[in-house]
Amino acid sequence: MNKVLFFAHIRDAVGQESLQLEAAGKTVAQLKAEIAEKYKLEKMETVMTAINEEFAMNEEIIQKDDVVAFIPPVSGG
Amino acid sequence: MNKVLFFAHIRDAVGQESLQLEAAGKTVAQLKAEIAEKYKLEKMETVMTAINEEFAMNEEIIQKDDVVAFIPPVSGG
Amino acid sequence: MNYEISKEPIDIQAVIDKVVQREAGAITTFIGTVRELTKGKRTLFLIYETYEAMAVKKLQQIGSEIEERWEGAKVAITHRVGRLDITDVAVVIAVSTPHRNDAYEANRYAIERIKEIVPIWKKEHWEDGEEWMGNQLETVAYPKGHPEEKDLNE
Amino acid sequence: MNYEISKEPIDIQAVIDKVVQREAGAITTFIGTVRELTKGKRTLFLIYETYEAMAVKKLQQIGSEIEERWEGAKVAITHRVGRLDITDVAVVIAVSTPHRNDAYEANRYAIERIKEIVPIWKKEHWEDGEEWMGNQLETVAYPKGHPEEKDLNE
Repeated sequence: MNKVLFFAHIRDAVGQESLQLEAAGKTVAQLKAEIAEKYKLEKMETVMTAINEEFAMNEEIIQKDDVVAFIPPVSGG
Repeated sequence: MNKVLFFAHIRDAVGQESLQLEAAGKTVAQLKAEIAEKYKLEKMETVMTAINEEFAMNEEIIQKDDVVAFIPPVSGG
Repeated sequence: MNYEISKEPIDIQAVIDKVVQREAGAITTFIGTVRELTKGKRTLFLIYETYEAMAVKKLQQIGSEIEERWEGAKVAITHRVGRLDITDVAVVIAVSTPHRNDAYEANRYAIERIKEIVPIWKKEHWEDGEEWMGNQLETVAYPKGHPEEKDLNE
Repeated sequence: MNYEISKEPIDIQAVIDKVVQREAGAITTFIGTVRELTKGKRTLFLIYETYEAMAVKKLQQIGSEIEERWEGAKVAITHRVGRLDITDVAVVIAVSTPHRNDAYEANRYAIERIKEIVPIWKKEHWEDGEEWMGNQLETVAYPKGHPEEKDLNE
Protein backbone atom coordinates (compact mmCIF):
# COMPACT_ATOMS: atom_id res chain seq x y z
CA MET A 1 0.00 0.00 0.00
CA ASN A 2 0.99 3.57 -0.50
CA LYS A 3 0.23 6.63 1.52
CA VAL A 4 -0.65 9.68 -0.57
CA LEU A 5 -0.45 13.11 1.08
CA PHE A 6 -2.32 16.26 0.11
CA PHE A 7 -1.64 19.89 0.96
CA ALA A 8 -3.12 23.35 0.56
CA HIS A 9 -5.87 23.64 -2.07
CA ILE A 10 -5.56 19.98 -3.04
CA ARG A 11 -6.19 18.97 0.55
CA ASP A 12 -9.29 21.18 0.57
CA ALA A 13 -10.52 19.65 -2.70
CA VAL A 14 -9.89 16.05 -1.66
CA GLY A 15 -11.25 16.71 1.79
CA GLN A 16 -8.58 14.57 3.45
CA GLU A 17 -4.98 14.98 4.52
CA SER A 18 -4.01 11.59 3.11
CA LEU A 19 -5.26 8.43 1.46
CA GLN A 20 -4.09 4.83 1.60
CA LEU A 21 -4.14 3.21 -1.82
CA GLU A 22 -2.27 0.78 -4.03
CA ALA A 23 -0.04 2.69 -6.43
CA ALA A 24 3.00 0.42 -6.76
CA GLY A 25 3.98 -0.02 -10.41
CA LYS A 26 2.27 3.14 -11.59
CA THR A 27 4.19 6.18 -12.73
CA VAL A 28 3.85 9.48 -10.92
CA ALA A 29 2.02 10.83 -13.96
CA GLN A 30 -0.50 7.98 -13.93
CA LEU A 31 -1.32 8.37 -10.25
CA LYS A 32 -1.58 12.12 -10.64
CA ALA A 33 -4.02 11.76 -13.53
CA GLU A 34 -6.18 9.29 -11.61
CA ILE A 35 -6.37 11.47 -8.52
CA ALA A 36 -7.04 14.56 -10.61
CA GLU A 37 -9.93 12.88 -12.37
CA LYS A 38 -11.44 11.38 -9.22
CA TYR A 39 -11.41 14.67 -7.27
CA LYS A 40 -11.85 17.04 -10.23
CA LEU A 41 -8.55 18.78 -9.51
CA GLU A 42 -7.47 21.57 -11.83
CA LYS A 43 -4.10 23.03 -12.77
CA MET A 44 -2.40 19.74 -11.96
CA GLU A 45 0.37 20.64 -14.40
CA THR A 46 1.62 23.11 -11.76
CA VAL A 47 1.65 20.46 -9.04
CA MET A 48 4.89 18.69 -8.25
CA THR A 49 5.15 15.26 -6.76
CA ALA A 50 7.41 13.99 -4.02
CA ILE A 51 8.25 10.37 -3.27
CA ASN A 52 9.59 9.75 0.21
CA GLU A 53 10.17 13.47 0.75
CA GLU A 54 12.13 14.06 -2.45
CA PHE A 55 10.86 15.62 -5.66
CA ALA A 56 10.13 12.98 -8.28
CA MET A 57 9.84 13.13 -12.05
CA ASN A 58 6.58 12.30 -13.83
CA GLU A 59 8.14 9.13 -15.32
CA GLU A 60 9.27 7.72 -11.99
CA ILE A 61 7.64 4.44 -11.00
CA ILE A 62 6.10 4.25 -7.55
CA GLN A 63 7.39 1.39 -5.40
CA LYS A 64 5.72 -0.61 -2.63
CA ASP A 65 5.42 1.42 0.59
CA ASP A 66 6.54 4.65 -1.06
CA VAL A 67 4.97 7.75 0.47
CA VAL A 68 3.73 10.01 -2.32
CA ALA A 69 2.93 13.69 -1.80
CA PHE A 70 1.38 16.20 -4.17
CA ILE A 71 3.11 19.54 -3.82
CA PRO A 72 1.23 22.55 -5.20
CA PRO A 73 3.32 25.64 -6.02
CA VAL A 74 4.88 26.61 -2.71
CA SER A 75 4.39 30.00 -1.09
CA GLY A 76 6.54 30.06 2.01
CA GLY A 77 8.99 32.77 2.93
CA MET B 1 38.40 80.73 20.35
CA ASN B 2 37.99 77.40 18.61
CA LYS B 3 37.91 73.91 19.94
CA VAL B 4 39.87 71.41 17.87
CA LEU B 5 39.12 67.71 18.34
CA PHE B 6 41.44 64.77 17.65
CA PHE B 7 40.65 61.10 17.18
CA ALA B 8 42.36 57.74 16.71
CA HIS B 9 46.04 57.92 15.71
CA ILE B 10 46.01 61.73 15.62
CA ARG B 11 44.79 61.81 19.21
CA ASP B 12 47.63 59.46 20.15
CA ALA B 13 50.16 61.66 18.34
CA VAL B 14 48.89 64.94 19.77
CA GLY B 15 48.49 63.39 23.20
CA GLN B 16 45.25 65.24 23.85
CA GLU B 17 41.60 64.80 22.95
CA SER B 18 41.19 68.48 22.10
CA LEU B 19 42.87 71.86 22.05
CA GLN B 20 41.54 75.39 22.48
CA LEU B 21 43.10 77.76 19.99
CA GLU B 22 42.34 80.76 17.82
CA ALA B 23 41.66 79.62 14.27
CA ALA B 24 39.00 82.08 13.09
CA GLY B 25 39.84 83.45 9.65
CA LYS B 26 42.09 80.56 8.70
CA THR B 27 41.14 78.03 6.09
CA VAL B 28 40.79 74.37 7.00
CA ALA B 29 43.93 73.68 4.96
CA GLN B 30 45.94 76.28 6.88
CA LEU B 31 44.93 74.98 10.29
CA LYS B 32 45.59 71.42 9.19
CA ALA B 33 49.08 72.32 7.98
CA GLU B 34 49.92 74.11 11.23
CA ILE B 35 48.75 71.25 13.41
CA ALA B 36 50.52 68.70 11.21
CA GLU B 37 53.79 70.59 11.49
CA LYS B 38 53.56 71.20 15.23
CA TYR B 39 52.79 67.55 16.07
CA LYS B 40 54.74 65.97 13.21
CA LEU B 41 51.61 64.29 11.83
CA GLU B 42 51.95 62.22 8.67
CA LYS B 43 49.53 61.24 5.93
CA MET B 44 47.43 64.33 6.62
CA GLU B 45 46.20 64.20 3.03
CA THR B 46 44.02 61.25 4.07
CA VAL B 47 42.53 63.15 7.01
CA MET B 48 39.20 64.87 6.57
CA THR B 49 38.05 67.86 8.54
CA ALA B 50 34.68 68.57 10.10
CA ILE B 51 33.37 71.94 11.19
CA ASN B 52 30.50 71.77 13.66
CA GLU B 53 29.98 68.07 12.97
CA GLU B 54 29.81 68.41 9.19
CA PHE B 55 32.54 67.59 6.69
CA ALA B 56 34.26 70.74 5.43
CA MET B 57 36.30 71.48 2.32
CA ASN B 58 39.95 72.50 2.55
CA GLU B 59 39.11 76.02 1.34
CA GLU B 60 36.44 76.66 3.96
CA ILE B 61 37.20 79.50 6.36
CA ILE B 62 36.89 78.77 10.04
CA GLN B 63 34.57 81.09 11.96
CA LYS B 64 34.60 82.27 15.57
CA ASP B 65 33.46 79.51 17.96
CA ASP B 66 33.46 76.83 15.24
CA VAL B 67 34.32 73.38 16.54
CA VAL B 68 36.86 71.80 14.23
CA ALA B 69 37.56 68.05 14.17
CA PHE B 70 40.19 66.10 12.30
CA ILE B 71 38.72 62.87 10.98
CA PRO B 72 41.23 60.18 9.98
CA PRO B 73 39.97 57.51 7.56
CA VAL B 74 37.09 55.86 9.38
CA SER B 75 36.97 52.15 10.16
CA GLY B 76 33.61 51.49 11.76
CA GLY B 77 31.18 48.80 10.73
CA MET C 1 19.02 21.81 14.63
CA ASN C 2 19.82 24.70 12.31
CA TYR C 3 16.73 24.08 10.17
CA GLU C 4 13.38 24.14 11.86
CA ILE C 5 9.65 24.43 11.36
CA SER C 6 8.06 26.11 14.37
CA LYS C 7 4.48 26.35 15.54
CA GLU C 8 5.47 29.03 18.06
CA PRO C 9 6.71 32.59 17.51
CA ILE C 10 10.33 32.58 16.32
CA ASP C 11 13.05 33.76 18.69
CA ILE C 12 15.20 35.75 16.25
CA GLN C 13 18.20 35.98 18.56
CA ALA C 14 18.21 32.19 18.96
CA VAL C 15 18.44 31.76 15.18
CA ILE C 16 21.29 34.27 15.01
CA ASP C 17 23.15 32.52 17.84
CA LYS C 18 23.33 29.35 15.74
CA VAL C 19 25.55 30.99 13.12
CA VAL C 20 27.96 32.95 15.33
CA GLN C 21 31.52 31.85 14.58
CA ARG C 22 34.96 33.24 15.41
CA GLU C 23 35.88 33.26 11.73
CA ALA C 24 32.84 35.32 10.72
CA GLY C 25 32.85 39.09 10.51
CA ALA C 26 29.33 39.40 9.16
CA ILE C 27 25.93 37.98 9.90
CA THR C 28 22.91 38.87 7.79
CA THR C 29 19.37 38.00 8.66
CA PHE C 30 16.24 38.04 6.60
CA ILE C 31 13.04 38.34 8.56
CA GLY C 32 9.88 37.81 6.56
CA THR C 33 6.89 39.48 8.17
CA VAL C 34 3.20 39.43 7.36
CA ARG C 35 2.39 42.55 5.36
CA GLU C 36 -1.01 44.13 5.61
CA LEU C 37 -1.42 45.24 2.01
CA THR C 38 -0.56 43.22 -1.06
CA LYS C 39 -1.46 44.88 -4.35
CA GLY C 40 -3.93 47.08 -2.53
CA LYS C 41 -5.76 44.21 -0.86
CA ARG C 42 -5.97 44.13 2.93
CA THR C 43 -4.85 40.89 4.57
CA LEU C 44 -6.48 40.00 7.91
CA PHE C 45 -4.25 37.06 8.77
CA LEU C 46 -2.43 34.13 7.15
CA ILE C 47 -2.36 30.40 7.71
CA TYR C 48 0.89 28.62 6.85
CA GLU C 49 0.79 24.87 6.29
CA THR C 50 3.75 22.59 5.65
CA TYR C 51 4.85 19.09 4.78
CA GLU C 52 7.17 19.25 7.74
CA ALA C 53 9.50 16.29 7.24
CA MET C 54 10.20 17.29 3.65
CA ALA C 55 10.39 21.01 4.48
CA VAL C 56 13.15 20.41 7.02
CA LYS C 57 15.06 18.33 4.47
CA LYS C 58 14.72 21.04 1.84
CA LEU C 59 15.90 23.73 4.27
CA GLN C 60 18.92 21.55 5.02
CA GLN C 61 19.54 21.18 1.31
CA ILE C 62 19.50 24.96 0.88
CA GLY C 63 22.00 25.28 3.74
CA SER C 64 24.28 22.73 2.09
CA GLU C 65 24.06 24.50 -1.24
CA ILE C 66 25.10 27.74 0.45
CA GLU C 67 27.97 26.21 2.40
CA GLU C 68 29.27 24.71 -0.82
CA ARG C 69 28.97 27.92 -2.78
CA TRP C 70 30.16 30.48 -0.19
CA GLU C 71 33.27 29.40 1.67
CA GLY C 72 33.03 29.53 5.42
CA ALA C 73 29.29 30.24 5.43
CA LYS C 74 27.11 29.00 8.27
CA VAL C 75 23.32 28.99 7.92
CA ALA C 76 20.25 28.67 10.15
CA ILE C 77 16.62 28.93 9.04
CA THR C 78 13.38 28.72 11.02
CA HIS C 79 9.99 28.95 9.32
CA ARG C 80 6.84 29.36 11.33
CA VAL C 81 3.54 27.66 10.51
CA GLY C 82 -0.02 28.06 11.76
CA ARG C 83 -1.93 31.32 12.04
CA LEU C 84 0.05 34.55 11.68
CA ASP C 85 -1.20 38.09 12.13
CA ILE C 86 0.04 41.30 10.49
CA THR C 87 3.71 42.02 11.40
CA ASP C 88 4.21 38.48 12.76
CA VAL C 89 7.48 36.87 11.73
CA ALA C 90 7.02 34.03 9.23
CA VAL C 91 10.65 33.16 8.53
CA VAL C 92 14.11 33.99 9.84
CA ILE C 93 17.23 33.24 7.79
CA ALA C 94 20.62 33.88 9.41
CA VAL C 95 23.87 33.54 7.46
CA SER C 96 27.37 34.22 8.74
CA THR C 97 30.42 34.51 6.52
CA PRO C 98 33.96 35.83 6.87
CA HIS C 99 33.21 38.69 4.44
CA ARG C 100 30.09 40.77 4.32
CA ASN C 101 29.24 40.65 0.63
CA ASP C 102 28.93 36.90 0.85
CA ALA C 103 26.58 37.20 3.82
CA TYR C 104 24.16 39.33 1.78
CA GLU C 105 24.36 37.19 -1.33
CA ALA C 106 24.04 33.87 0.44
CA ASN C 107 21.09 35.13 2.46
CA ARG C 108 19.29 36.31 -0.65
CA TYR C 109 19.93 32.97 -2.27
CA ALA C 110 18.32 31.25 0.71
CA ILE C 111 15.04 33.17 0.51
CA GLU C 112 14.78 32.65 -3.24
CA ARG C 113 15.33 28.92 -2.85
CA ILE C 114 12.78 28.71 -0.03
CA LYS C 115 10.21 30.19 -2.39
CA GLU C 116 11.11 27.56 -4.97
CA ILE C 117 11.55 24.23 -3.25
CA VAL C 118 10.37 24.20 0.37
CA PRO C 119 6.89 22.69 0.79
CA ILE C 120 5.19 25.46 2.74
CA TRP C 121 1.96 27.09 1.66
CA LYS C 122 0.16 30.19 2.81
CA LYS C 123 -3.54 30.88 2.80
CA GLU C 124 -4.43 34.55 2.72
CA HIS C 125 -7.52 35.60 4.60
CA TRP C 126 -9.22 38.84 3.53
CA GLU C 127 -12.50 40.40 4.61
CA ASP C 128 -14.22 38.96 1.56
CA GLY C 129 -12.62 35.55 1.32
CA GLU C 130 -9.58 33.36 1.54
CA GLU C 131 -7.22 31.65 -0.88
CA TRP C 132 -4.19 29.39 -0.97
CA MET C 133 -1.45 31.34 -2.63
CA GLY C 134 0.46 29.78 -5.48
CA ASN C 135 4.02 30.66 -6.18
CA GLN C 136 3.03 34.32 -6.52
CA LEU C 137 3.28 33.90 -10.28
CA GLU C 138 0.15 31.91 -10.76
CA THR C 139 0.92 31.04 -14.31
CA VAL C 140 4.12 29.20 -13.59
CA ALA C 141 4.02 25.51 -14.35
CA TYR C 142 6.68 22.86 -13.94
CA PRO C 143 6.11 20.65 -16.97
CA LYS C 144 8.82 18.26 -15.88
CA GLY C 145 7.32 17.81 -12.45
CA HIS C 146 9.92 19.83 -10.56
CA PRO C 147 11.35 23.33 -10.76
CA GLU C 148 14.39 23.66 -12.95
CA GLU C 149 15.33 27.29 -12.89
CA LYS C 150 15.14 30.02 -10.35
CA ASP C 151 11.99 32.01 -10.00
CA LEU C 152 13.40 35.28 -8.79
CA ASN C 153 10.11 37.09 -8.62
CA GLU C 154 8.39 38.01 -5.47
CA MET D 1 16.16 57.21 18.55
CA ASN D 2 16.72 55.00 15.51
CA TYR D 3 20.42 55.93 15.29
CA GLU D 4 22.58 55.25 18.29
CA ILE D 5 26.10 54.85 19.56
CA SER D 6 26.19 52.42 22.46
CA LYS D 7 28.80 51.67 25.08
CA GLU D 8 26.90 48.54 26.10
CA PRO D 9 26.29 45.29 24.18
CA ILE D 10 23.68 45.81 21.46
CA ASP D 11 20.23 44.27 21.89
CA ILE D 12 19.62 43.06 18.33
CA GLN D 13 15.91 42.46 18.82
CA ALA D 14 15.47 46.04 20.08
CA VAL D 15 17.03 47.38 16.86
CA ILE D 16 14.76 45.17 14.75
CA ASP D 17 11.69 46.29 16.71
CA LYS D 18 12.32 49.88 15.62
CA VAL D 19 11.70 49.06 11.94
CA VAL D 20 8.67 46.79 12.20
CA GLN D 21 5.82 48.26 10.16
CA ARG D 22 2.50 46.92 8.90
CA GLU D 23 3.44 47.86 5.34
CA ALA D 24 6.72 45.92 5.41
CA GLY D 25 7.03 42.33 4.31
CA ALA D 26 10.77 42.12 4.77
CA ILE D 27 13.33 43.10 7.35
CA THR D 28 17.03 42.56 6.77
CA THR D 29 19.68 42.98 9.39
CA PHE D 30 23.41 43.25 9.10
CA ILE D 31 25.31 42.28 12.22
CA GLY D 32 29.00 43.10 12.15
CA THR D 33 30.97 40.90 14.54
CA VAL D 34 34.60 40.91 15.61
CA ARG D 35 36.47 38.33 13.54
CA GLU D 36 39.45 36.52 14.99
CA LEU D 37 41.57 36.29 11.86
CA THR D 38 42.15 39.07 9.35
CA LYS D 39 44.60 38.20 6.58
CA GLY D 40 46.03 35.47 8.75
CA LYS D 41 46.70 37.73 11.72
CA ARG D 42 45.06 36.89 15.04
CA THR D 43 43.10 39.69 16.69
CA LEU D 44 42.89 39.64 20.50
CA PHE D 45 40.35 42.42 20.87
CA LEU D 46 39.32 45.75 19.36
CA ILE D 47 38.76 49.23 20.69
CA TYR D 48 36.20 51.37 18.88
CA GLU D 49 36.32 55.12 19.34
CA THR D 50 33.87 57.67 17.95
CA TYR D 51 33.10 61.33 17.54
CA GLU D 52 29.68 60.60 18.90
CA ALA D 53 27.68 63.73 18.10
CA MET D 54 28.82 63.67 14.49
CA ALA D 55 28.50 59.89 14.20
CA VAL D 56 24.83 60.01 15.19
CA LYS D 57 24.23 62.78 12.63
CA LYS D 58 25.94 60.75 9.92
CA LEU D 59 23.93 57.65 10.77
CA GLN D 60 20.77 59.75 10.50
CA GLN D 61 21.97 61.05 7.15
CA ILE D 62 22.43 57.49 5.90
CA GLY D 63 18.92 56.66 7.07
CA SER D 64 17.53 59.66 5.20
CA GLU D 65 19.41 58.73 2.06
CA ILE D 66 17.89 55.25 2.22
CA GLU D 67 14.35 56.43 2.87
CA GLU D 68 14.65 58.75 -0.09
CA ARG D 69 16.04 56.10 -2.39
CA TRP D 70 13.93 53.08 -1.37
CA GLU D 71 10.25 53.87 -1.01
CA GLY D 72 8.69 52.82 2.25
CA ALA D 73 12.01 51.89 3.85
CA LYS D 74 12.50 52.27 7.59
CA VAL D 75 16.00 52.13 9.08
CA ALA D 76 17.63 51.71 12.49
CA ILE D 77 21.35 51.50 13.21
CA THR D 78 23.25 51.02 16.46
CA HIS D 79 27.05 50.99 16.58
CA ARG D 80 28.90 49.92 19.67
CA VAL D 81 32.08 51.57 20.95
CA GLY D 82 34.66 50.68 23.59
CA ARG D 83 36.39 47.33 23.95
CA LEU D 84 35.02 44.40 21.93
CA ASP D 85 36.14 40.79 22.05
CA ILE D 86 36.02 38.15 19.31
CA THR D 87 32.41 37.45 18.17
CA ASP D 88 31.10 40.58 19.92
CA VAL D 89 28.61 42.59 17.90
CA ALA D 90 30.02 45.92 16.68
CA VAL D 91 27.11 47.15 14.57
CA VAL D 92 23.50 46.25 13.85
CA ILE D 93 21.67 47.66 10.83
CA ALA D 94 17.98 46.87 10.43
CA VAL D 95 16.01 47.87 7.34
CA SER D 96 12.37 47.12 6.59
CA THR D 97 10.76 47.57 3.19
CA PRO D 98 7.57 46.42 1.48
CA HIS D 99 9.57 44.19 -0.89
CA ARG D 100 12.51 42.02 0.00
CA ASN D 101 14.99 42.96 -2.72
CA ASP D 102 14.92 46.53 -1.48
CA ALA D 103 15.60 45.38 2.08
CA TYR D 104 18.81 43.65 0.98
CA GLU D 105 19.99 46.50 -1.22
CA ALA D 106 19.22 49.26 1.23
CA ASN D 107 20.95 47.36 4.03
CA ARG D 108 24.06 46.86 1.97
CA TYR D 109 24.06 50.53 1.09
CA ALA D 110 23.96 51.37 4.80
CA ILE D 111 27.05 49.36 5.72
CA GLU D 112 29.02 50.76 2.79
CA ARG D 113 28.11 54.30 3.76
CA ILE D 114 29.01 53.67 7.40
CA LYS D 115 32.46 52.64 6.26
CA GLU D 116 32.74 55.87 4.29
CA ILE D 117 31.34 58.71 6.33
CA VAL D 118 30.65 57.79 9.96
CA PRO D 119 33.42 58.95 12.34
CA ILE D 120 34.16 55.69 14.12
CA TRP D 121 37.63 54.16 14.34
CA LYS D 122 38.85 50.78 15.42
CA LYS D 123 42.15 49.90 16.98
CA GLU D 124 43.19 46.30 16.46
CA HIS D 125 45.09 44.63 19.26
CA TRP D 126 47.31 41.66 18.38
CA GLU D 127 49.76 39.67 20.47
CA ASP D 128 52.63 41.72 19.03
CA GLY D 129 51.13 45.17 18.90
CA GLU D 130 48.21 47.42 18.17
CA GLU D 131 47.18 49.80 15.43
CA TRP D 132 44.42 52.21 14.47
CA MET D 133 42.91 50.88 11.29
CA GLY D 134 42.49 53.20 8.35
CA ASN D 135 39.75 52.73 5.86
CA GLN D 136 40.96 49.17 5.19
CA LEU D 137 42.52 50.44 1.98
CA GLU D 138 45.40 52.27 3.53
CA THR D 139 46.39 53.99 0.35
CA VAL D 140 43.13 55.81 -0.13
CA ALA D 141 43.36 59.56 0.18
CA TYR D 142 40.68 62.19 -0.13
CA PRO D 143 42.48 65.02 -1.89
CA LYS D 144 39.41 67.23 -1.71
CA GLY D 145 39.05 66.77 2.00
CA HIS D 146 36.00 64.51 1.87
CA PRO D 147 35.07 61.24 0.19
CA GLU D 148 33.47 61.60 -3.19
CA GLU D 149 32.81 58.11 -4.42
CA LYS D 150 31.93 54.87 -2.80
CA ASP D 151 34.65 52.63 -1.48
CA LEU D 152 33.01 49.28 -1.91
CA ASN D 153 35.92 47.24 -0.67
CA GLU D 154 36.04 45.54 2.62
